[in-house]
Amino acid sequence: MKLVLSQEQQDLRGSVRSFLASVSPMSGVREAMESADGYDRSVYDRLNGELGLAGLIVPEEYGGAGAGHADLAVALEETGAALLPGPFLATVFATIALLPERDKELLTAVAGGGLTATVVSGPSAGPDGVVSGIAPQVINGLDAEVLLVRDGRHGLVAVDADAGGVTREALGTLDPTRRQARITFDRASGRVIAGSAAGEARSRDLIAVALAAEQLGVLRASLDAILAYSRIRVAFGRYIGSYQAVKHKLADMHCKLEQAESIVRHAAWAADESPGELPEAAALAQIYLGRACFEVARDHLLLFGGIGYTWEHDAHLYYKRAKADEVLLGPPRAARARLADLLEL
Amino acid sequence: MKLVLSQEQQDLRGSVRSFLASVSPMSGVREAMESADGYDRSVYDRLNGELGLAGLIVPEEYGGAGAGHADLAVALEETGAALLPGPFLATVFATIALLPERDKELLTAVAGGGLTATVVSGPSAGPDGVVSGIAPQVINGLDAEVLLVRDGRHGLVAVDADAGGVTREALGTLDPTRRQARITFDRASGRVIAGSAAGEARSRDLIAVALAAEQLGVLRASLDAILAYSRIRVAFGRYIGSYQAVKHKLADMHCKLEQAESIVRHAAWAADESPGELPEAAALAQIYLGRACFEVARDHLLLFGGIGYTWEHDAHLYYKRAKADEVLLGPPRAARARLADLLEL
Amino acid sequence: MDLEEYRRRARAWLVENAVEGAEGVAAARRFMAAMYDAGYSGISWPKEWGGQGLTQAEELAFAAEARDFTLPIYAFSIGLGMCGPTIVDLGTDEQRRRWVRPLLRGERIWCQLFSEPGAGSDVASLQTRAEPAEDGWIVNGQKVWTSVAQYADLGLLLARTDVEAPKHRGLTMLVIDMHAPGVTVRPLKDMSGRSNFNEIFFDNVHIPAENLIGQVDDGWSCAVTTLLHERLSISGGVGMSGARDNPASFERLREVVDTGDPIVRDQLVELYVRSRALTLFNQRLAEETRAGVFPGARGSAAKLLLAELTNFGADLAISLAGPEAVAYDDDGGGLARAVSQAPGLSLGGGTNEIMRNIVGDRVLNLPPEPRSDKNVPFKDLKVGTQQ
Amino acid sequence: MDLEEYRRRARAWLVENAVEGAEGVAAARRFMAAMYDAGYSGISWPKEWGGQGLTQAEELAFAAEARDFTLPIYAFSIGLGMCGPTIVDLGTDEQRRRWVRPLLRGERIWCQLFSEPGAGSDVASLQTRAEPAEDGWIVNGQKVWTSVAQYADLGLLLARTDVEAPKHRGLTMLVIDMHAPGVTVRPLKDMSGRSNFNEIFFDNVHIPAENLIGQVDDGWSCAVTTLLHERLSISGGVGMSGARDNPASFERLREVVDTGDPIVRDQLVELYVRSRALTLFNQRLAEETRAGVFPGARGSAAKLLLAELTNFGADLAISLAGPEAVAYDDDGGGLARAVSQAPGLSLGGGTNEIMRNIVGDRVLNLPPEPRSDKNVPFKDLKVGTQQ
Repeated sequence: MKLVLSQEQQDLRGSVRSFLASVSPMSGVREAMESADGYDRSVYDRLNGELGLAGLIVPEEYGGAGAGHADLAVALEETGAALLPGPFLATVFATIALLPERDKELLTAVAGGGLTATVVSGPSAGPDGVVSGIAPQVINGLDAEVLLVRDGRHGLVAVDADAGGVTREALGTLDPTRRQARITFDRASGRVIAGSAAGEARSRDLIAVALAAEQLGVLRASLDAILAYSRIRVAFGRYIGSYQAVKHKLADMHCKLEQAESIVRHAAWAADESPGELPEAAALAQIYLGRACFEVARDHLLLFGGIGYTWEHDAHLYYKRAKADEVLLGPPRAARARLADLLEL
Repeated sequence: MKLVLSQEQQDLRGSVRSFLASVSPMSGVREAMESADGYDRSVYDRLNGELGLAGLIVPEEYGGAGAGHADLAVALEETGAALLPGPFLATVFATIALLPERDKELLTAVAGGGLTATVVSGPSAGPDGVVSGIAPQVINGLDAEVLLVRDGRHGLVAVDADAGGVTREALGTLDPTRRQARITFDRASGRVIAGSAAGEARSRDLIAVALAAEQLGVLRASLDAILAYSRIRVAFGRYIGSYQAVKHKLADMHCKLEQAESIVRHAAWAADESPGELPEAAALAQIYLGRACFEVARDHLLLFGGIGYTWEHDAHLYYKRAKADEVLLGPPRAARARLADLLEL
Repeated sequence: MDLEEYRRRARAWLVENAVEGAEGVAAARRFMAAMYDAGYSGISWPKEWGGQGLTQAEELAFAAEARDFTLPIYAFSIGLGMCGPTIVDLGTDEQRRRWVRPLLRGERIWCQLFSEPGAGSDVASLQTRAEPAEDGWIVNGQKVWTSVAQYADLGLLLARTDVEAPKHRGLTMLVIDMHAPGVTVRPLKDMSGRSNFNEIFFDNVHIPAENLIGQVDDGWSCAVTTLLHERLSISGGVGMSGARDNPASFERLREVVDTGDPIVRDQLVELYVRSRALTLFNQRLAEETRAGVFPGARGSAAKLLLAELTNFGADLAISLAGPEAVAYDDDGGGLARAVSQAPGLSLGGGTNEIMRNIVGDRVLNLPPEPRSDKNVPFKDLKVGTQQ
Repeated sequence: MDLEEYRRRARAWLVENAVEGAEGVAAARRFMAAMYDAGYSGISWPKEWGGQGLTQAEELAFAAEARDFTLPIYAFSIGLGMCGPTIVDLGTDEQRRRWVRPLLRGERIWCQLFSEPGAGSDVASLQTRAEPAEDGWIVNGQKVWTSVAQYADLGLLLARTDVEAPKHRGLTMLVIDMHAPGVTVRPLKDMSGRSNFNEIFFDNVHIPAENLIGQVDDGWSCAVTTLLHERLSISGGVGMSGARDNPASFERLREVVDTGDPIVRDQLVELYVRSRALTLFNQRLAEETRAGVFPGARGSAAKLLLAELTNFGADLAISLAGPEAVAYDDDGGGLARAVSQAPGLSLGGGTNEIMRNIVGDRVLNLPPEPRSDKNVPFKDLKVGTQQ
């Protein structure tokens, strides 16, 4: 088992962190989220161009870095902590879905950083790749250039977002830093990419782990923000961090962080090294991170006091991302029921 | 609705409280719980003789005081707060079961204070009153003189505890202040007391309310004990009650007390005045009091620090009573499922 | 007239007059005037200054009936709940004459100007200065979290008049004309995107001498009176109504979630239990109040519980409803709004921590926390945010 | 020898020697002697004083293997975990020679004498006095919560030598002979009915001068060393083993409750999630330790989480099992015992509140709480329980 970062992973963390701090600081996030697209394409392009993040887990034969899920988790923790808007996570999900099928065309395009994609559930496809039906909620559905429709019978079908019969409508979202869309397919033509049930199950687990890594970043950034504030904010003549009501709450939040990090590292390790342990580890990560991330983000907002309730303060952006992430892959009870099944309860 | 005590009820509370303080202080409770019988029969006799508590809700025509369930709740809150050992609660349960059937013989005997009884579930009876089967857990099963067997088909059957075919075995209990027994019936003869489904349902609700009233007393006494201690115990040069870690926990415990009292008063009022509201009110009381009472008793014990972990200190007696009471009528999920049904969820 | 009759007549009047859909400040003024003419404005306030001179019993009876209606008087809530009662309690007769009746008749809208960016929970550390000037004071500084300031004619201001004194002893309460030169009101957008609050800036604003409430440098004791009224007016309404307006309430949620799932059912039961527990507590407090036992600081327990319940409910609602609660069409988003507004209840009117301090200190009589800021000259004190 | 080989040999030795059922102090002494002879006692302790002079890596490797066995050395746990390391760190060479090897060979059992009835969380407010006497000290006072004192030959004592000094500056650490005249050991019954702890009374007990650890009046800094070893020895083991011994653990509970009920299943999932979260955190701390990053105060977070998990699990277990968990035959009662013992974990080795203070102060570097007791002469200080 490997629950601590290697030197290479620490370096990766450092470079992603300093890249985002300079290229996508919170002021940039706010500009992006209020823009028409909801994100800054040039940031996304530099993320892939300079850091090669889109191709991080793509095998080297397709032009990627061939890194593992433990490395991906390090990167996602940073994009989560920075509340990076745009299709990075959606494209990671799509890449994960493509990996078991080793689809050269799309993997190569993703690794090059030139293609955004997102996974779509709901519609069904025929063996000829013709897709019909409604996907009620698709993350970055308006941003993606390729829609990867997951059909239970025929595996993945890649549909061009501009294809005939594809209608995309923006939805309102709780989280202003991540857009979603409803996508309607009316006999839209796509390319069938063969898929196996085992591959699909593994993809689902890996997607849960990727999301958990982002949540770990959101959790950590929330805690760091309120820790810093509690050392400089004074009430009744004392720093608020010296009050037990604040200090003990922060200690409990730290306990959640310690456990959350351990769970994410373990799940990412299992993804790379111990596939048999992955399903349980992924379900655990989804359940624990979903709750812990929201609780910490909520408490961090409340501890900021009135200032945390303002739109101008960043606390609510973390709070909303945390809540939206908690239900991104379904209601929490679904993950809990799945873990119960895995544990043979 | 009536959620505050009348002057008469305040007087009743005062007289039961001062009676118990002088006749059954905690030193007496400890002696009693370590004695062979587990309780002091003379205390029980005086409780009924001097205060007439056993006959409190028995109609006047049978020699009782004809008081309501709101009055009973006041008395039970005090016996709960004093952790009174012995068959008082068991006999109250039996009285409640007898009330709808207006069984003159037993009600008169109970009201006179001369008879202890307990309700027994598990065994089944024939129409001739012959009882067979095992009651795995009966509160004060060794103390009761009459066993009221509740049979789904034939209503209540009163079996003399000394009757042939009745075998009683003491059980170990978490709560040292309330004994339980396993009772085996092997063709034991009893007297059938007709019973109705409606009467049985109401009895079950009233028993839940009676238990909740006891739990309110346990909760309040636990909170009072730790409040008093937190005003006199010093750590690091300050009274512990001045630390936010302690003060805020106590404030939360007080919030539970306020709500718990409101719920018990409402349920007892519904028992007397608004039978249609009783089932929901009783289920709410069972759920809320079970949890709140244990949580407060647990936190009170923990806040005492090391001294609260000793056998000599009373904290553990409240903690154990609270946990035993929480599951006395079944696992909490059963009450929650029942409330869901009542709410037509 | 007995209370039942009073209640019946109040209801009849409300049925007739509380029409749906009346919105805006003009409608609010008209409705207040109508309430005043009908004798329902300031029911328990002294007759001498414009009230009806009746008791808390009639006040509560009217409030109980009014819960079934939507009265369009939000703009007057601060004046009626806090500022007016403070003037009645602490004003001179001349001040009561000038300000109480116009408030009750809907002619003057009031706001309350205590909180500052550097003085939230710790109101007494505020920094807005009022310096003596000819025939009054000159005020400079900034306030925040001010409800209804965008409509307000008058403001109840707390300002620092002595920086040499310890923080509680150098404050003064003044009434400020919100239309005076130098007053700037700027809406403050909250995390849910609404602008229910404002920031107020004072740039050399003149306040006449006759607008002093109480004594110079004795503003803290005046503010305590105002804050007491604030807490009563918040806790008085808590948990008693509004469930149908809240999409995260048990009543609304049960209609939209999958109650066929045992886990969902059990979590709805939990929400019901907590909601009902608080409702019954509030009803018990109301019964006690009717019997002449005032809740005092126990109202802070109710406020704390309401804040926790609101956050619990909104959080639970989204977890139960799942993904569709956070990405929605134009007609959706109710639960997203609920979870975006929920923290407001834990922050406005005192944070959860402040409520627990109050319950611990004033209800449970626990020993106070040692204070280092009580006897230091304000100018030497650390306040606000220290970089 | 590489680590894998070391681990393999250790396991082989344990299989051979750690026989089940060995109980009592005599067996403990024999087993310690055998461990010493085999080179598994004091693995990372200095060779000079009787240890093996190996590294933490070997120590942890042996401990990892030992988890699968029940070593009968409970009576030596305090000596090995706290007293011995303190002597190694702070003793004179003469003291190390006298005490370390006999401990490692099972010849001397140690206990730790810090806590008092009036000084629990606040150890430094202890009142046991050590007054100078001919060739040493005379000790009077009382200690409490002392594990293994009933078997102990020696005790590590913290006593007050100067009541004029502030509380942290008038303490001295001494080694006391538990068989000396005037020492009385009385078992203390805990709430679960067990007597794992003792009260110790000192009535004019003489301690020779050579038993002084460190400097006179510098006992607090010595105690900090001991307490650091205590926390490491508690947190080192937490969450790593023992699940099968705990009837309220997920593994045991799943076998006895009704998993056909979806609510029960969901609550078991919650218990699994919390247990696994802590186990993985402990494993991460262990990995870091192996990599040379010592957990320090982060171990207090693990201890806090273990205490909370243990209480949560015992509470949940009874709620799931229902009435039969609280009234049982002679062979039942496991869950009742679990819920009776659970609070002990929140109290022993520092309360939850103390753990949160430590995490806040030392891990998160939050500003300290103002302290009023640091510079007052001890004799003027309020301590213990004040009627």
